[in-house]
Amino acid sequence: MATLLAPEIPCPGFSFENCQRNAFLAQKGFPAPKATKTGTTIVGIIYADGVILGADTRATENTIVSDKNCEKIHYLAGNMYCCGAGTAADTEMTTQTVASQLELQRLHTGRTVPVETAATLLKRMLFRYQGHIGAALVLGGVDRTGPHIYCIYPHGSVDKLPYATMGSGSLAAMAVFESRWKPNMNEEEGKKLVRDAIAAGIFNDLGSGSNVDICVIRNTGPAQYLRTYEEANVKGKKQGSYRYRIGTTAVLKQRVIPLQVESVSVHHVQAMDVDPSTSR
Amino acid sequence: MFRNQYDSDVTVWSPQGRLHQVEYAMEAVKLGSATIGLKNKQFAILIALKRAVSELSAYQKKIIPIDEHIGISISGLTADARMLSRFMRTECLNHRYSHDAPMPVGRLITLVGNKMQICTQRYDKRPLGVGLLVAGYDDQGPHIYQTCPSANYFDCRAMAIGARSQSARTYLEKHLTKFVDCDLQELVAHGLRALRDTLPNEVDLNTKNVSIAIVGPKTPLRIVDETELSRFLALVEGEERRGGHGASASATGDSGPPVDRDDAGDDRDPQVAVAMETE
Amino acid sequence: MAFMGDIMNPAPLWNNGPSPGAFFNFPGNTSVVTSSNHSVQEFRAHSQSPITTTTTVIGLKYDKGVVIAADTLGSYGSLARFRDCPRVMKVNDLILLGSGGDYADFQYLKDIIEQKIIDEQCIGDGLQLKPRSLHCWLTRVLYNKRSKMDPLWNNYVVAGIQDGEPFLGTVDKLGTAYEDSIIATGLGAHMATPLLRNALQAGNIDEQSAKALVRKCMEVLFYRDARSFPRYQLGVVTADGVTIDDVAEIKHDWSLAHMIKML
Amino acid sequence: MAASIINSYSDPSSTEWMNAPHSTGTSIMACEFNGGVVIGADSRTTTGVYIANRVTDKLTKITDNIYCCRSGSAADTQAIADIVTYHLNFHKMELGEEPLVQTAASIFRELCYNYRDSLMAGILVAGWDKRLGGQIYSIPIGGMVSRQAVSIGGSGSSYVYGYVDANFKPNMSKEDAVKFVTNTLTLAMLRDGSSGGVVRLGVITEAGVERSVILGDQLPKFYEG
Amino acid sequence: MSSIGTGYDLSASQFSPDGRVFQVEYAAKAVENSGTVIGLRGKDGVVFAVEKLVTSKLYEPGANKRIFHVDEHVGMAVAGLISDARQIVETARSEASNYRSQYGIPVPLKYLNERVSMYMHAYTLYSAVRPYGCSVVMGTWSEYDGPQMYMLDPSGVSFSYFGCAVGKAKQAAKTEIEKLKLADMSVKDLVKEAARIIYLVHDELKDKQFELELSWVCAASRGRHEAVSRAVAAEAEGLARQALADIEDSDEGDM
Amino acid sequence: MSILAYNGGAVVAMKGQDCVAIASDKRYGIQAQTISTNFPKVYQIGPTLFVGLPGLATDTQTVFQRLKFRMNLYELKENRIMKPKTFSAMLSNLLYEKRFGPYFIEPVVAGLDPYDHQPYVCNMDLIGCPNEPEDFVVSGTCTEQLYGMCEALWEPNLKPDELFETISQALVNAADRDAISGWGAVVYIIEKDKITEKHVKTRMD
Repeated sequence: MATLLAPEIPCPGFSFENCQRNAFLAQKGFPAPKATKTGTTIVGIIYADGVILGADTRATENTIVSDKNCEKIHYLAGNMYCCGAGTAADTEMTTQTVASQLELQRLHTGRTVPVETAATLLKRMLFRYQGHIGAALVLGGVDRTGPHIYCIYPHGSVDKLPYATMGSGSLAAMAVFESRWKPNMNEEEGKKLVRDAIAAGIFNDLGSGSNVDICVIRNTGPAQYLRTYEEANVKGKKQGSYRYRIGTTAVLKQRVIPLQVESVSVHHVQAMDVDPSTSR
Repeated sequence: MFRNQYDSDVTVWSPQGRLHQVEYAMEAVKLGSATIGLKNKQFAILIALKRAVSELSAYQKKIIPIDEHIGISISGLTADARMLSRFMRTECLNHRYSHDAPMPVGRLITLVGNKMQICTQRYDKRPLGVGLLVAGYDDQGPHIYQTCPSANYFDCRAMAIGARSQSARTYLEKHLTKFVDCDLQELVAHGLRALRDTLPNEVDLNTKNVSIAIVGPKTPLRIVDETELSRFLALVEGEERRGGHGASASATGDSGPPVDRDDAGDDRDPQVAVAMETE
Repeated sequence: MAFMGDIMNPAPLWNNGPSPGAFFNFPGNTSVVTSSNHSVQEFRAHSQSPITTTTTVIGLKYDKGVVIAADTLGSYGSLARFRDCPRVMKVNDLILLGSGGDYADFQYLKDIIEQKIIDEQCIGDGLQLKPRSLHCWLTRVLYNKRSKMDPLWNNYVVAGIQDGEPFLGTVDKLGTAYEDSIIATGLGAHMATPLLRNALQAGNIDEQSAKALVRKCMEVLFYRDARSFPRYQLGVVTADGVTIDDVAEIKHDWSLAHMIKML
Repeated sequence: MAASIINSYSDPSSTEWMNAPHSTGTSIMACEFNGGVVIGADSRTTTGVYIANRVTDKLTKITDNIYCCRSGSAADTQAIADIVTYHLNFHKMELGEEPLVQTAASIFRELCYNYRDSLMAGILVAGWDKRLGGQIYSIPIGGMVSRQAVSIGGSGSSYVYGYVDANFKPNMSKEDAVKFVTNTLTLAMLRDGSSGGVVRLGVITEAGVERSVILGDQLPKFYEG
Repeated sequence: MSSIGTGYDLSASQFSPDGRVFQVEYAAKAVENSGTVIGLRGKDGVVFAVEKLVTSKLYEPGANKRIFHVDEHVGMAVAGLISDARQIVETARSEASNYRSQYGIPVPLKYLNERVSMYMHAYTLYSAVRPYGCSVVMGTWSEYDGPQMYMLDPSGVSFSYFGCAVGKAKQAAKTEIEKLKLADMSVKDLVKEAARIIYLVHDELKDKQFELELSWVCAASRGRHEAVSRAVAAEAEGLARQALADIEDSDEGDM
Repeated sequence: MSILAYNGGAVVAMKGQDCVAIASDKRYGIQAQTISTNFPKVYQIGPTLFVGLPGLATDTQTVFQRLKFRMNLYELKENRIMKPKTFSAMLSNLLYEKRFGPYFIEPVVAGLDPYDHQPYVCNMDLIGCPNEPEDFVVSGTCTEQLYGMCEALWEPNLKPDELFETISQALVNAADRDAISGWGAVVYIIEKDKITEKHVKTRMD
């Protein structure tokens, strides 16, 4: 029994056990469906005191909006965040994986991990999968060498720039940057610029939409994640209600399973002392 | 019956340089009932006298709408007119389809003229025996055009064609200068007076035998309905009719075959002799 | 010249010379050279792709007129082959026309439009082709061509004054047409449109700011469009008529390059 | 060529720039002179017709005295350069002295040849070592290697072979070599839509590297008819 | 005209026993009946003048023109049946248009003239059609070729002219034209002469009203054919009336 | 045709006030042929935790088995009940592991947090990208219709009874316009003290 169960214990890395079956199905005329893409506008800039990242919040499955308010700015470490465009699951998992590696690295070295390290980890990972992991990333963060913005493409190439855009709305956003970005902007100017770049994507690119998320990472002090910095599109308030009268639905049979409610008391335990550098 | 050896065919020139077949076709116009076109600064109108073929028949339609901005009234062979109106309608539609704009009136007339000319030069065709008065409105304002079987056409300030139309023309010429600045009501009244001059004494204008079409700025071509028509007719009702000299004079003009008249008087129909006058 | 077919319907390249009687086309006769005569045409290969291409055209309506701009590069694939391909043309005193896409197709249609204007001048009735009419006509022509599976590989932008009001419209190679107060084709549709829309939302635009805005767009496109070129034409049409400025040079700023740390 | 023409325009509203591989359709160059080598590159990175990066640095440091100029897939060339850098620095520690340019070229060649089916990389390795002075090794797609006194690469190079052949002279002065490289790259950038932006230069001599940039609006002027 | 009425004059495809094609001659007769048209070729351009007879007051003044544009650079004045003439104008325009579309340059008048002549001539060959009842005068001016002018007859014959006249009073007009030193004259003077001649030859007894149409194609108009500007035309017409009055005065004086 | 629509089926879950509901149709077919009308795609996997696995039926069952296994292992190791959010993460990882050879299911998770009784809904694409909205999630062959129904019908703070009507009507009416789902439906209303299972009458064609 143990031998039967052993393979069920998850082993790290990808599993390819369904590939043969799926290839067979594809051959029979059932191609693998497409995964959720984040059409996306994501941007990052360097400003006087650090970096600002921005993202829209629409996720699409073909033309269907599958998530109206998804999070595209992912946490990597206290001093860096990463915006993701492309296949949603890939950006999610890639950043999660790298975030944990960075945390381990931080614990291992006891230092703030440089942004360069994250960029290297990401590009190595993406290059290894030769573009099959569809993650296009804008990585932004600060370390002791200053603020950094990296643009990481699905095939594993990296550009290091003062301002970067990615995703289907990248052209619209870049147009805003190219016409208005200048070095050493203050935070307000920076946020306004990022907001406008994302808005350009939201309003001009159909793959991008909903709200503007912004994350400000200052050279000093903690990262400030401004989830829903601006609700660019508000749904009209419902004037009426389509509430059905109780009893509308014809029920054939019914069963009630009562649950034993246990009273649970929660004791808060003092959190372990963690290196304060994480909170940068 | 006038006859010579040079009038058998449209492809034959007479030694005087005339085309008798074309001239005969011009006569056909005079067989139709009279119709009048005139304009002021804004509007172009057509007024036509309708005839009933017999007591049992309805009054023949004289005014044919071509497009929102163009209408024609006809005198002569109705069947030929239908062919032309169909052509004009097609051209107007095509122009709207390809240019999203109404066909300029003058350009339509040019096309009609060129189409009609072909029939005056070929052995296997005959000239179209119909004259048209075209009222239209375009960017350059209102227009009245006259077309002839000779394929000639004229940009007019006012015009009358058809049976006994000389009297009407006399009226129009007399009042020509007033048209430009008068309002629509007066314009129609002038037209109706001119038309009445073509009538024999025992006949008068009524809602059955008169047809009016109006076109102008922001006024798509409309053929006036009976209520409005009677309002217009009321404008000239009771006025004293001018002497019927026109009526009697042209009575000869529209009956019987054309004679080679030495028409020098004021009282003649417009120059029809194709070869003689070529304007 | 009927033996060579007309411009919309060329005769086969060689048809053993002129056929007897084909020198004249008597009116009323159907033309001796009709397309049904050249069966060769049925099997003609149609152009499936543009060859010498031009990129973005930008058009912007402002309170009293329309500005239109396009660079002058004719690309041959990625080769920047022809650097003097003007593609903003004056049609008449009311209309400017800009074209992006295959340059040969543009030249072909340009000739036809110019002849159309000459024809109109010959009529001499003082009427001028108006932008909406040209826009409509282009739509018909392009849709017709694409229905023959032989599209004219262009995007056209028609700018003009229609009955005193500014007019701006576009047609693509499929005959899809629309009017808007801002239009950008090619990569400009992705990059210039957002900038133009933003500026438009900010309020009324006068001629000076319209020109400045279009210049800014040309600059951004020069930075980001791999088929762009720093020399461009800028045309303005107002009620006073049509002007096309001399070919101007985009001012570009590359100070950014110094900010990239080089190892 | 035909295929790329289609892609470049077939559908202006298409989003091919979203999916097209990220590549440096490039103009790169290296040229020997009497004291070392001059390397140069344009700064354009394209995906389709969209310029994803207009100020790219395609001159990548391998050791203090060895650089490479990259053309082809950005991801592939960056990865190769990373690997070679790692190798060579390790080797340098083993040797206790600066590695030879030839050694660097060999590693590049090895990688490019072994993975020739999965890589798209055309690389110029240039540098200075005390054994042979300034040297240039060209490693085109396919993984061959050849030492050249002057070498050009990338999509823009096809437009300037004639210019290079006509104007290269052995043992030029540094100034002449820099001028020559600048002119060549400018000419290539003017003709190749996939190249453009600024000219990035590096002069590698015994003393190390000296980097500079000539901005897009300060490039030499040529006939532009 | 001895053969008139013998039956050999009924078809364009028939010769008379004395070797004439009467139908063509009869067609030319139609031209003789129309208002006079003159064309003058000076050193720097060509001037057209037309005596347009107005047969009804009801016609729009200035409309129903007899001078046409064939292309930007070619003008055409017509005499004879106007409806026939319009067909010739159309033909000439399409020839000019085809030439431009195939060769990319404006059609040379020499070539255009040949094409239109051939076209008119074709209508003198068959019994199924009749010859055109019109004559046309075409003119142009260009930097390289200078002024050129041709007149085409219903027979399809055409010649190049320095000065030509056709219509009712062509003889009188020709006499007047022959007095001029055309090759040395500029269009500015020619316009005045043209107006004078038309006024002179107009027969007030037969035709009451007429309008004078004037156009030119010359160096001053940059090789474009255009109506003579209102001011210049008015001046020319004023001078013409003056000249006419002077003659009448002197005539009376003579009497 | 998409393999996801091979067997047909639809699942929807909604948040209410202190309650959540999850519903699924009961059809099992092979393309247009209906095999069974008693094949719910929703499974109870914890006391107040349900998962819906519409998609290819074989993967529905396989994934459920694997989830159950991992769930048991977790509870054995940790000796506590799994929170819905944790469960989602586990499911997401399970699916992403097969990134390059995925299971053909797009799961829906619905439940109450066993500790603070907060409602939770989540859906994923077939490679495990989680989506945790504030209102409702849908999945299966009539996603388009369900999105439309839910956007119109759902409103905040629905009581369990109201939630039942809303979710039932959304599913029933959406499935009416989908040929390969329907044939009966089952709805679970999850409250902290009870779970109500209701089988709803639908068209059977």
